[in-house]
Amino acid sequence: MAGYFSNIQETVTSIFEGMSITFSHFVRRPYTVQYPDRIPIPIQDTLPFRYRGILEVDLEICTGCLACERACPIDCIVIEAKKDKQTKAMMLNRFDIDIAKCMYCGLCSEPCPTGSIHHTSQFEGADYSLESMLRRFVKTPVAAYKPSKGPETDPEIVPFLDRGLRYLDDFAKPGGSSEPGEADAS
Amino acid sequence: MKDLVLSLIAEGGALAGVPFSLAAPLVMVAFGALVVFGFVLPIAGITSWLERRVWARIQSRIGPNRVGPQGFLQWLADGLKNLLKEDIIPSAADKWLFSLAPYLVVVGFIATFAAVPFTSSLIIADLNIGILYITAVTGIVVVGVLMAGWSSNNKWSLLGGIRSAAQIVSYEIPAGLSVFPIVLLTGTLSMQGIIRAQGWAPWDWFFFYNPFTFAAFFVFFVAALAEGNRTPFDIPEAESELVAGFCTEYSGMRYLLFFLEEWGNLYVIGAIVTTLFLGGWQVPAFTDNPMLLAVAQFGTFFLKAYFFVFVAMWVRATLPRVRVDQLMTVCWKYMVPIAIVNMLGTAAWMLFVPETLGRLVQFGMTGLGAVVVVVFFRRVRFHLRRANLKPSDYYYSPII
Amino acid sequence: MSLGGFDVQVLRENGFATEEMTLNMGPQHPSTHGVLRFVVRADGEVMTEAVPDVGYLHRSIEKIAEKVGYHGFMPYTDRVDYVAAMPCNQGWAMVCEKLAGIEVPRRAEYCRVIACEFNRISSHLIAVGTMGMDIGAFTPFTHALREREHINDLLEELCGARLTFNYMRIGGVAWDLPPDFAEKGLAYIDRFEPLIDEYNALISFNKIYKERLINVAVITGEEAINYNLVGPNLRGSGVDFDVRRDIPYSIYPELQFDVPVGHGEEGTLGDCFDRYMVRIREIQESCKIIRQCLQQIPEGSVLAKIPRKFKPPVGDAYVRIESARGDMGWYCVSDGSEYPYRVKVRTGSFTATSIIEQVSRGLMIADLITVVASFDLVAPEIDR
Amino acid sequence: MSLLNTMPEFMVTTKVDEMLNWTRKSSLWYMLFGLACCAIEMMQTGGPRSDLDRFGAVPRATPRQSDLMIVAGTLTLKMALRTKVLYEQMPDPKYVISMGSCSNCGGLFQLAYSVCDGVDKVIPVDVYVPGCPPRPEALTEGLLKLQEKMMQEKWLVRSTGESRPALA
Amino acid sequence: MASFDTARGDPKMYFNFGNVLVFLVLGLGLAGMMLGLGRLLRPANPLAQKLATYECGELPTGHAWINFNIRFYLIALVFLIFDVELAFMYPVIVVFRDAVLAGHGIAAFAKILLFVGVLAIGLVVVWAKGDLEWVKRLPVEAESDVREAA
Amino acid sequence: MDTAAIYSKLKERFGDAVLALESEDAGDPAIRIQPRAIVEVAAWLHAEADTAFDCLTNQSGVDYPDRNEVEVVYHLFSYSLRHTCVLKVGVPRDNPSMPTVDPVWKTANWMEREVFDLVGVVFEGHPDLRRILLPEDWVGHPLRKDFVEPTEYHGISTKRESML
Repeated sequence: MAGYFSNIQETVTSIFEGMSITFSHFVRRPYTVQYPDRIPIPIQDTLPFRYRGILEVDLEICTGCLACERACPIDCIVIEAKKDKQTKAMMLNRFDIDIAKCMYCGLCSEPCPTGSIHHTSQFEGADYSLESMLRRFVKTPVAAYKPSKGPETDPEIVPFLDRGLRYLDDFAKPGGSSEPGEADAS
Repeated sequence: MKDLVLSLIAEGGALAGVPFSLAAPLVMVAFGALVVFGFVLPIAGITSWLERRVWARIQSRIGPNRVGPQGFLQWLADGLKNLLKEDIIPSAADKWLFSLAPYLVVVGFIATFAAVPFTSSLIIADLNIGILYITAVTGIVVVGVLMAGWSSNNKWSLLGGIRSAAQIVSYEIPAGLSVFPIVLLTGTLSMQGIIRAQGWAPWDWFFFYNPFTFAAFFVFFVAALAEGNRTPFDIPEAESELVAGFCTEYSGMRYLLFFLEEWGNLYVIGAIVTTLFLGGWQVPAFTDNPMLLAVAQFGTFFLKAYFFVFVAMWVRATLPRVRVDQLMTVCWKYMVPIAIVNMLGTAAWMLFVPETLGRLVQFGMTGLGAVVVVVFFRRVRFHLRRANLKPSDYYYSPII
Repeated sequence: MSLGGFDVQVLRENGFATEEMTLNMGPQHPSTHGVLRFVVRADGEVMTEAVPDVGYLHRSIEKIAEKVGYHGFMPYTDRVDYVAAMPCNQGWAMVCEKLAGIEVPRRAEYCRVIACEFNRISSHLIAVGTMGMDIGAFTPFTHALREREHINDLLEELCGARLTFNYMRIGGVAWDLPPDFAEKGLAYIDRFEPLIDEYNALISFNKIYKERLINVAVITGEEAINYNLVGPNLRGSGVDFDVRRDIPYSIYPELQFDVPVGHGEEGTLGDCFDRYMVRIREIQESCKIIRQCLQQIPEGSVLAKIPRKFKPPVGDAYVRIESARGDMGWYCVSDGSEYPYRVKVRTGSFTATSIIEQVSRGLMIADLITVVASFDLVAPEIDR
Repeated sequence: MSLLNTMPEFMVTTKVDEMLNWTRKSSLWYMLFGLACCAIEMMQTGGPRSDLDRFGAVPRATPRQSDLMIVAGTLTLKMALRTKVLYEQMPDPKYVISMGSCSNCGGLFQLAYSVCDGVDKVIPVDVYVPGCPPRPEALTEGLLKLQEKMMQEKWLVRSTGESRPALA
Repeated sequence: MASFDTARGDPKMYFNFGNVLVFLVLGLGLAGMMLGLGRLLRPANPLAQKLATYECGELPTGHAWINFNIRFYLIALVFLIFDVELAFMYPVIVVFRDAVLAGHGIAAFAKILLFVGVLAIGLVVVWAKGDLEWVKRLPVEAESDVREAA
Repeated sequence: MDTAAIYSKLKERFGDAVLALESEDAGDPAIRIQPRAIVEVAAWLHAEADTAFDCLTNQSGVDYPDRNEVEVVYHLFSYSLRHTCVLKVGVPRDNPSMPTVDPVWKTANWMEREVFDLVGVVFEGHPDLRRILLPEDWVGHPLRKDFVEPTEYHGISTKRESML
């Protein structure tokens, strides 16, 4: 009999407590971020630097070393790089990334010597067909970047390289060396 | 209603010269259609939108806010969309029963509105058996739901339908028994009669009349929630168990009709509770203007009734659902005995408690109610403080 | 009983013939947590049998390991248990390190533990949230999701992804902690802890909720061990065992934390409520661990020197770690080449699913949902 | 008896069509169809931060009441057959969002022996959302993309060429 | 105080019930209209697969029309007894107030007690017999008996 | 108790049924058992007070085509004594069949089903030996090294043309 009434009492008090908690939410600010239009700054700008969004390649500083292609476990990067017989320069004929297949793991950008291939904070890429998700970065064959011996001076490349090296610096270095990954280029 | 017809066909009325036998059905249908399309449908729709907003707010979300201002037209979009959806009748189903079930559900729900009062003079049909009529008519919904569950020839639907039947049928008993104290006090079953027996002040409501009616209110409200398949008793459509319960196989408009019944029924529950326990449309006689008084009465009744709609939403956002056997235990082992005690207690109260003491108890109960409200808000404040909110985490406006 | 077949068994009760119903619960069902199927035979609302049918998410991760190599397999470990991917990362890293005998820098171990414990909280939040949702309370679930978003933000800052982290590497971690991570993490933990009380008041101690969980699917400690239940499911049955404490790895021996064990506080020991409460308490313990780690973390490098072509010596190793779903075993056979010869992941959900047939006999259909939720099953962990 | 695809194209009918499309896109009920990792992100999308409910999209458990199937996660061969059944049990008009790499084209599980490489091998897909898994905002963007597509549809108006609604 | 005025032949009553009838028809009309309007605008594309019974993606095993467990109907029986009892009580309840006012309240109360007593005894009996247990756990030996018999 | 001690005890008790102690490779040492003797050894290890292996934590099958052998590996753990042990059993590849340990550890039921499904070892006396992860109509055991992926399954091709 005591159990009977304590059951009623427990039910009433626990429901009362629960109702007071839910009521308190009427004066709490909703947590919703009103993507896409009703937000002060785009979501992309609020994402952390390390965010692994859609891959991007800065062809200006791509050395054509194929490290990313080799690192990708699922072969969603295809690069065609050939030595031009006349100019002796490495020419990039093709640099394709299939972002529909990509798993955004970041393994490709880790071995990149210059930070050319990197994840951006861009995540919007929804489309009506899969073909549109094939990112072809090389429109016309371009010469691969050749790291200069000293510090880079070309003003057109410096900003890219700065960004790229900053990106690389974020990765942990084996043994904790803080040197940029130039050593891995070979 | 009849007076309205008589005044319309009287000299100078809009229908002057039309015989009563013709005018009466005309006015009835016109007025009925006005109520159904002008009140019932929007109320059901808006309730669905509001429920999603209230729910969302409790869950730290916003809820529908893109369709129309503040998402207000969401219910219209939902309704029209379902109108355009393909209507599937599974090949294994019993086609006739499958098609008939939504009709029954809608009829059962629309018919209750005939006896729901709006103001002291405005009620479609002030039946002398009003409250009995409403309990009877809601029974049609059970048949519809059971029919839907059985005819779908789907196991989830079947389970949902049978659960629903057992549940509604069981909760009919405590709901019916909880009406008795009020009928004892008023000596009438008429909705208007019950309201007239109360006053505008809280201590004149039957809610605070004595401890037994106070308890009867809760029993009735909980039983009504169960009859309306609302959380914590939403086991017939228990989404996480039975997929969508009895309406698993229903698509498009047919599904929407069940949906409509559920939201619309909420208002009916609120209206009945208001009528029985909360003094209905009673307002202080502040003016002689009948129009103004009618508006005030309508507003009062509507707000009171809608408060319970809100409470039902709020409960839904708070509580988990019970299991089938627990549902039955709650009904038969807790609510039915309590309801019986309430009824006997009220009868004894009428016999043995002198009027002055009864009056004092009314004030006392009202005070008790006020204390409960105060304690409640202190708890709310406690939870807010415990959550360590920054000043910017508070947001009081309902609009976002 | 044949799985697809329909055999009617007539039960006689009071002389009336009633038929059994064969119900397919799943693969698409709101509360089978992904794609899990139960073939339920029910007499009315009471189940006479619920046979789990798994494999709807068998993604052959173990075979892929033999194709992608040691480094390349790391992202796949995220997908073994996507709700708690960090411990899987750690398991794989640890089994490789054990094979090759690699010493991991201490700072990396701290990073790993911080990440794993944050992930454990977010995983348990999903577990207790879906428990609420399956029982019909949607609000606690969304509140759990909201707190998860905060943790996701932190982990995103740490490793750039919200769910499939790929944070750890053989020999360490891929990224050091961001500069202000410690402050942010501590601030969040401070804010989060009182919310657990609120959560408990809202749902855990709700009478209806308790009634749904208490005395449902009682598993004794012996049964749990025999069926190889692990983690919170095992501790819910009163077995005081936690890999972090009893088979110490990483820096756990240096940290102060309790191992919550169910003790039948309401009803019988080993029921759904015990399993549930163990998770709630583990969230609190994880908060404690994170706080200690963030305060004690030493300076240093976070990645040992590992050759790009990683070739561990011939042999096989088995590593056990405490994932959010409990003791997770990683078995790796190396033949000395660049590719693992065989990888086997022993997961908690797999063994937990195997006991469902045993414990669900005679329960009601609604209870099956509770049982599934109380085991915190994650479909790919069963199927891999 | 149906008025669909019978009207000539002029001012009123296109306006009506637009309105019908508006209601349809404003009330996209999606089926709970979480398969794998993406299911968690789909839950988060319905959760407090992203709140798909803002656009009128609510989850439904049964295909009968859903307009949209969000295929969230890896589709195994074992599941592919069931997915087809479920898709076909949805009432017209129905839409499919393929969420994440696995359901787009098999993604990282193209190497697996038991995975169906892409949900489009089994059912038609309207919008592909890249990501592994796509973050909630990306799924929201996919939903908005789908809404854009829905607004272009013609229902009342007699349409030439490929029209989506397959009418009996 | 409005009393229970069931004056025979009160035209207002017929009028009121006429109104109720109108509402019943309106309900039917509303549902019919919505479904009819939808028929003009909705696609219809019935395929065999689409019309198959939904069972979580599996093909249904057997149909759902089976002899359901007897427990479900027992509740209905108990309900019937109680509901009839309730219906009988309405007349007494309604005139109770008048009886109290007229001074023979005790007698009326005794009658109510009698009715409720019968109801309560019924409840106690049902409770004691265990028929309120919505589902008794299946007796395990009964199951094995059947297996042996079969 | 470490593996060597367990090995010597086992050797003492079972003699030739216990083949060898393998501890020269990297990783964990293991005890190799005759397939036919596995149930007795398992039951003994489970029952004996100073071994008390009450839990089979992991059971996996590994295919070795060059040895023409499928190896079943048992990882045992004792909750009461907190020690571990690894048992290895090799069965011939063309006729991989061995007794089940389901009576000793219930968890072996599903684990053996998995080994059967993926590697193809038939466990005699298993109560319910069917495929567990793969569909019933699947052909082959995929974790065998010579497994060839089917090109089609119920009309769904399993290959996808790369867009690249």
